[in-house]
Amino acid sequence: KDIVVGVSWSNFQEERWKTDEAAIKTKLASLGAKYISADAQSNNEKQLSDIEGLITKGANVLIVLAQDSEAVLPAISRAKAEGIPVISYDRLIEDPWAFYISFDNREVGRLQAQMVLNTKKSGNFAFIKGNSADPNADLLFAGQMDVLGAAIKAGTIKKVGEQYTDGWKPEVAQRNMEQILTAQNNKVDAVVASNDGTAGGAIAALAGVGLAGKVPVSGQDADKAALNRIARGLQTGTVWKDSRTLGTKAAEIAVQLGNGTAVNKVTGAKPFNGGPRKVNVSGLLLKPIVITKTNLNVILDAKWATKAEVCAGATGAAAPAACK
Amino acid sequence: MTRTTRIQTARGGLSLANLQLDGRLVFMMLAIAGIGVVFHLLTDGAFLSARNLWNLSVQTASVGVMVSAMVLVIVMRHVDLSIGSVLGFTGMLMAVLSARVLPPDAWWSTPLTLLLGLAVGALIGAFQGAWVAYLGVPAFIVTLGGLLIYRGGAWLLTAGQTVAPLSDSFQVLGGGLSGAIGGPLTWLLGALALVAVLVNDARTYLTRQRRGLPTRSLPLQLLVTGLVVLLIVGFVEVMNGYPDPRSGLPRGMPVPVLIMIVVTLVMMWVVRATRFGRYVFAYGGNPEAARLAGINTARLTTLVFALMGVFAALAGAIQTARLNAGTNSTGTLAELSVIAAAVIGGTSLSGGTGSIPGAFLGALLMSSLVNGMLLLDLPSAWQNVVQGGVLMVAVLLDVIAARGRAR
Amino acid sequence: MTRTTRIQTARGGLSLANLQLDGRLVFMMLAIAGIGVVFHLLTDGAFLSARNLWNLSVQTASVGVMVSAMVLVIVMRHVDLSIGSVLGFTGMLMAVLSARVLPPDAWWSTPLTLLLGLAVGALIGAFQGAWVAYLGVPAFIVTLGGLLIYRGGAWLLTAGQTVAPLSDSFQVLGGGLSGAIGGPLTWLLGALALVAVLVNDARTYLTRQRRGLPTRSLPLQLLVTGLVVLLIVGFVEVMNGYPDPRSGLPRGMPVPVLIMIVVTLVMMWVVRATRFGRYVFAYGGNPEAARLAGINTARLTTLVFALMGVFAALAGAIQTARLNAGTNSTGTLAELSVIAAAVIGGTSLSGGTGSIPGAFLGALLMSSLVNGMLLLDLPSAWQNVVQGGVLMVAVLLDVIAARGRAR
Amino acid sequence: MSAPVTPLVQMRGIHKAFGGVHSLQDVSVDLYPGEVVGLLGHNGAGKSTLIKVLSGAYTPDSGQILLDGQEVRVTSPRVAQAHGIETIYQNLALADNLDVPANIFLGRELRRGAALDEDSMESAARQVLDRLRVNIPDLKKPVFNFSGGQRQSIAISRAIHFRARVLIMDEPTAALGPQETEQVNALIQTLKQEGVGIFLISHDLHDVFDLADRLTVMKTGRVVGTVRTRDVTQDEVLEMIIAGKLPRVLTSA
Amino acid sequence: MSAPVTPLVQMRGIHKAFGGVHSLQDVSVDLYPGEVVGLLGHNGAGKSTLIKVLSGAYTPDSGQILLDGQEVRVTSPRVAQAHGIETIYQNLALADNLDVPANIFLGRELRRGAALDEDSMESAARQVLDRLRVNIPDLKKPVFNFSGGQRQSIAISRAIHFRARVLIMDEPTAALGPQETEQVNALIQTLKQEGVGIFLISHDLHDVFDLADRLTVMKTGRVVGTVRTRDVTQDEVLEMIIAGKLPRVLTSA
Ligand SMILES: Nc1ncnc2c1ncn2[C@@H]1O[C@H](COP(=O)(O)OP(=O)(O)OP(=O)(O)O)[C@@H](O)[C@H]1O
Ligand SMILES: Nc1ncnc2c1ncn2[C@@H]1O[C@H](COP(=O)(O)OP(=O)(O)OP(=O)(O)O)[C@@H](O)[C@H]1O
Ligand SMILES: O[C@@H]1[C@@H](O)[C@H](O)OC[C@H]1O
Ligand SMILES: [Mg+2]
Ligand SMILES: [Mg+2]
Repeated sequence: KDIVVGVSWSNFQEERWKTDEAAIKTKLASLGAKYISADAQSNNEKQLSDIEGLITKGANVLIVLAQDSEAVLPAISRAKAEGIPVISYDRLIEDPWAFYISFDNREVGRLQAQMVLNTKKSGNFAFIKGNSADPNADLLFAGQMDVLGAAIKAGTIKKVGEQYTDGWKPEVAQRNMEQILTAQNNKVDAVVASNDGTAGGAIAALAGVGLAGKVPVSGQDADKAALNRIARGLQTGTVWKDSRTLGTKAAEIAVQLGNGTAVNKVTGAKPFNGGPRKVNVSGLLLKPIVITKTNLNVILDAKWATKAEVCAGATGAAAPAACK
Repeated sequence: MTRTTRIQTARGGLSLANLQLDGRLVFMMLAIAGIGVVFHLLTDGAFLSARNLWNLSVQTASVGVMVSAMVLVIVMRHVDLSIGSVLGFTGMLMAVLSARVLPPDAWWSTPLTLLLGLAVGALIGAFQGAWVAYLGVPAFIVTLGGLLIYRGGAWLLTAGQTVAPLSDSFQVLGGGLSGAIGGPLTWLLGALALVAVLVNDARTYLTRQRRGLPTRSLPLQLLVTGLVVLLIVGFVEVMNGYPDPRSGLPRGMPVPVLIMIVVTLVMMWVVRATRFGRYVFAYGGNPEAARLAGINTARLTTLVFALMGVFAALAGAIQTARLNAGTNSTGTLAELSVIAAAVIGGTSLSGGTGSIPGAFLGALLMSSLVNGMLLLDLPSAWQNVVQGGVLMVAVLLDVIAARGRAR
Repeated sequence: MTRTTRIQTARGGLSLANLQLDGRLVFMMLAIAGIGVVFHLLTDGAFLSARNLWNLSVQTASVGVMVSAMVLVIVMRHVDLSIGSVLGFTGMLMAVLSARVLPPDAWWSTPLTLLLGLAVGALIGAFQGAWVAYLGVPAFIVTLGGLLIYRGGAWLLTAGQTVAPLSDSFQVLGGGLSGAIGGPLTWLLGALALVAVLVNDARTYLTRQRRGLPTRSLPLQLLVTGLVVLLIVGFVEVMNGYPDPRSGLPRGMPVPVLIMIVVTLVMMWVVRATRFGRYVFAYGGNPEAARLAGINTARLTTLVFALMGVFAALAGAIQTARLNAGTNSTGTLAELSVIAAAVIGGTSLSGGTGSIPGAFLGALLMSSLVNGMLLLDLPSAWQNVVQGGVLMVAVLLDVIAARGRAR
Repeated sequence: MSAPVTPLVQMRGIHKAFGGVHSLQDVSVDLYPGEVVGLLGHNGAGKSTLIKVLSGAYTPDSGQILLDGQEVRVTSPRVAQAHGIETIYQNLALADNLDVPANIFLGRELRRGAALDEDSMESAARQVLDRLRVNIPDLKKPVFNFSGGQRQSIAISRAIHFRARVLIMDEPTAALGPQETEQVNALIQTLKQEGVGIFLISHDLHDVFDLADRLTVMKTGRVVGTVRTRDVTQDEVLEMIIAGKLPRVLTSA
Repeated sequence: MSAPVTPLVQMRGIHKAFGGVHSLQDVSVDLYPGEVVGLLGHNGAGKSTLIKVLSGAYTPDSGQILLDGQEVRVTSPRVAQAHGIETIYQNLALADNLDVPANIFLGRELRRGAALDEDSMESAARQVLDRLRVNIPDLKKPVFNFSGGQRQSIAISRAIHFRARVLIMDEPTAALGPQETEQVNALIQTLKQEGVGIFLISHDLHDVFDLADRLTVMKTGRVVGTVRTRDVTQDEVLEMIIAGKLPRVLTSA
């Protein structure tokens, strides 16, 4: 039978998702499967309709990037009722019917905290969290706390500001950061930003008081603008979830599932129960990579971004090795 | 400047007017049909499949429920920006009640949950309405305040956590796998509707003829009645054309769709045939005249906002049940869709003009667009562009058609 | 139903009216001052520090620029929902021009970028205005279409990618480290403003007295002029009170704030003293009367929307420069803040009433609230709740005060 | 028509100011059953403001209103209606988006069960309009685009269809044609016979002299004086309106 | 005033219908310089619709308009104004939120440089209102709350302040007091002397007979006939209005 893979995206606002999509599309094409998709534009309700629509259009395997991992469950049960296999992509869906493939978001949070901690062991830390309506924002923050919680309890690290960022919007992150800086009279030693967009906003605020490059800032997604900031020494690092690998793997697994493979028989599948409700699912967890100034070459070698994009404006002695 | 009116006027010529149908409604139905056919062709038949139409009807329900109260709000020259947040807040509240507070198995849990949710919606609405009516604060500000407050409130109820799963009986409200009334009941309701239409049309025709009031000619009347009959039968067929994947039996009408239809019919009657509806329109046409006529306009305003709150809560129940989860983002930006549906359906933001069936069709038009666009597999940025364009063009055509009708 | 008017009336008694000041403006300034003092106490003096006020002024700039055109749009009984998307689209366009297309070092790159951005904004606005004016499609629909289209467009320009960094000269528009005019220039502008106020007040006073028109009593006039002088000096002090961290020298007025002030002053003049402004209000008061008076109302509408587009693009330049990046989400929901600022500032959605300085103060009030709550590091859900509540109460107090003034 | 009967309406010492403009200052008038009192005065004299105080549209700053000798507080148009006071406003106060029967019955719709009885309202509206000899092609159209006189007739029908004890008519025939005006004048005579008390504001001295028993003349918010119609000539009244004082020969009625 | 002079205005065979209602059917009227033509007819006869066609407010469905013998297409009020046609509309057409000078000068503001010259407009407004003897306490208030007569005076001032060749007055004195009406009538006489052509719509037969040279009577959208005022009595005209036909003794002028 023809395999039609329906992908339900939660949104396309962050630039990474286009990369994920390209990877999935390419792989599916090479495997002779058809790709159809829908974009929920950050809206739970729309995601339900989207999945209904994808099924209507003939999808016989689903890849779901959940906007809300709980609120998407009714769609999963519908798929299950019709015998359509589901892959929960990037964000965990706690239903054994769904195969989980991801970079662990809590782990991403841990890495973000760690990269900052590597440069600043103590002092005033500001937290620029994600969108309050996006459960990932809380997962990331939880991961960050896994690493920093003890030091915060002990008092070596002081939390000076913790703000959600409406819609993950950089301009909001910028304003929030400005106010934290004002309230602390610039005494902010590190910024844990939850993705590259918000990191950009925070760095713009730091730049306004001449602190850009002097205060460590984390991120994730390896957006091109962020990689360039890393090269220019403005951002400490980013958590790179090579979404091409993720996408490619997801496409492969989709075809396997579509051909009738059971979720626990998928190549490389491991049981996973690390979700909040401890549901047992089969899954495949990929390792996110921390990119900092020192290993920018990894990005270039992987052809994730071009040297021109990463290194623009990064010249002189301070320029990272990868740019020389 | 062009005013559309609720009241049909011209009688000569072989035109819509001659059919004594509301030209706008007919136009909108044609527009929706047109969109449907285009999508149908573009999607190789997926759009007009029973399955998709069934889904489309559920997707329309939440906006469809709210829009009829929004028409009243806008006719009264106000606006309610808070409904998305009220939907989210009451939805979250009901989720908490259903999943955490009340016993999931007791038969009274779901009715009580719903009742409390609707009551809170009514209170919020009445409170906002009272600010507008008695304190004289513009509705835009009051409900913008409400938008912020109840969105914050939805988050605070559970510190942002999603609440799931809900009790089985509550989920019925959402039209999921067990949320439809089944084939036989759907047929029964359809048959009842048929009888009602036939009896009513016949009675109206005969009374008007007896009293010497103008009527449609007999063949025309038969044509119109026939079309309505066809619509009902078609609707029932669609609802029963989508089988439950587990049993293979027809699902029948989904509960939220039933709710939407009941709400719409009741509200149509309220607007056409009750003092309340009359006063809402009188106020919209000339607030001062309504006051001078002895109407208690402040109470009227409060009531209308309370009704809006109730319907927002009802939509909250539907959405929450459909998601089988209370999330703090549920209903975000719903106000925009609802206001847009009302305006597309011929409600004028300057007050005094509006139609419940028009608004219902407006909601259907919007959700058809979104639904169909999805089936087309356009990138979402292009979907936005196309959706914006189609919206503008559809209303433009309507404006042009209305101008033609006025001639 | 209470109409506020642009024209001051009463003259007796020892009241605001006696000062011949606009009561609403005075009230709003008091409200902002009150909010300021409360936050000042709650934040141990951080709120009213030069540094925070400097930041606050930059944070207000983008809404502050757009709101004056929105006042005109709303006075004309329309609304523009597309501005957030137009801001995003033009901002992204300018980012692409600045970062990728034009040579970053050529002196003409930034002026050309800005010019193209503003021109595109004007075109989009004029196009939407023409749909409203010549085709008769409600502005709500046209600009809702625009909201969808240009948000999609912003994404499509770079397939969703963030464009950064921008050229140094473009960044000046954003008020960052190098985006302020410095201490001396700020003093110069302040001094010019002082001279202008003194000369103007004196001249008006003398002419009116000569012509036998009613004037303020001399001490009162001195008091009013004195207050304005104080305001200007205080403003300059604040702008120069926040040093550049590199040099320790005063930063002076940020460029976006300068833009906002110029826009606001020009628009105040346009509304008060030009035919264009007069016609906008006449149309808002009675569209038919404006047409019958021989005003080309369709062209007027188109112009006003074009102006709105230009200012949205200007805000797009400011936001993009400030962030030093073009992102596809820039400006999302800006329409809501801008409309809210206008309405808080006394612009009535039913048309015919509005004030540019009022709207400016509305924008300031909103951004002060957000700014202060962030200093307190309130959780964002509580921020929403407090913001909603303060909004409602502030406008309520204003409504009550206005009722008192009407007595 | 004097001493023994209690006046239907007594307004005493009414003051009303709008933001500095004193529209009414110490105005007192009264009205007996079956009497027509003409209210005269230059434009802006305060006639409409005065009757809006009586009809509940405005609350006075000070002063008293007595109906049948009892003080009442007419806080809203509802209250006035409940006391049998019906008003034809100068600006008509029609809901432009509604049709003719809806306007005539606004606030007092006929019903069958819970539902509006449109048909009965339509035929009742037709009747009262016929009585005024007004030509309205289609009652079921919104009144927005009707001609000035047609709109005025609808406002008149509104007020006369319901049994009023006090009828306030603010320039009711200003926009009416000669024949239509005749009808309204005849109607006033009939209502008067039936014991209704009528305040009639009009600039047409000729008509007022035909209809009114007494005349109250106002100038810039004050009452110049009240006279019995049969005691004065049109020229004397004109002088009162213009000069703002009682001609020497007259005393207030 | 007949053959050799070209008429200022000729309207020929004008038709206008609104969604089925035929407001004007084959209406023809003309107007000579220095002439006052009275337009009479029952309420809803089509008088206002006719003059709105001439003033550019409505476009006719068919028919011709000639000014000075030349056909013109009066597609908008702008065009009418450019041809020297000024109109006082029955519903006044004021911008309620603007003050008195702003309304009087709307569309033709006085300026100093690019800026409005408020002071000059205010004193000019004061002058023209004084000419009408109207009492308006504060010119700088929005006209929203002004009395009916005050508002009408403002509308009249609007039209007469600018040099008109053709003046259209749709019931200009309906809301005016006796003295104010006198002033307007005097004004009409003056303008007539100056050669202005005037269409005067009024229900006051008395005034119309004093002022008009010719009378055109309309009924349900058609012209009943046009007569010279000096050839007829008021009763004959009344019969034309009511019965809708020319009295046997008369022929059209
Ligand atoms: N709501 C209001 N606000 C402010 N001023 C008002 C208001 N109502 C009336 N006025 C003023 O009060 C005065 C009296 O107005 P009113 O309408 O009572 O006059 P009137 O005698 O009815 O005149 P007319 O014969 O022209 O109808 C006028 O100067 C008018 O401008
Ligand atoms: N815009 C419109 N839409 C629909 N019908 C209209 C419109 N304007 C006028 N009419 C109708 O046309 C007819 C003529 O109206 P018009 O206003 O010309 O009468 P008129 O002679 O001026 O009457 P009046 O003496 O009452 O002012 C009326 O029946 C009216 O209802
Ligand atoms: O990668 C991030 C994703 O995990 C989060 O959910 O949304 C924002 C993205 O930056
Ligand atoms: Mg009056
Ligand atoms: Mg007329």
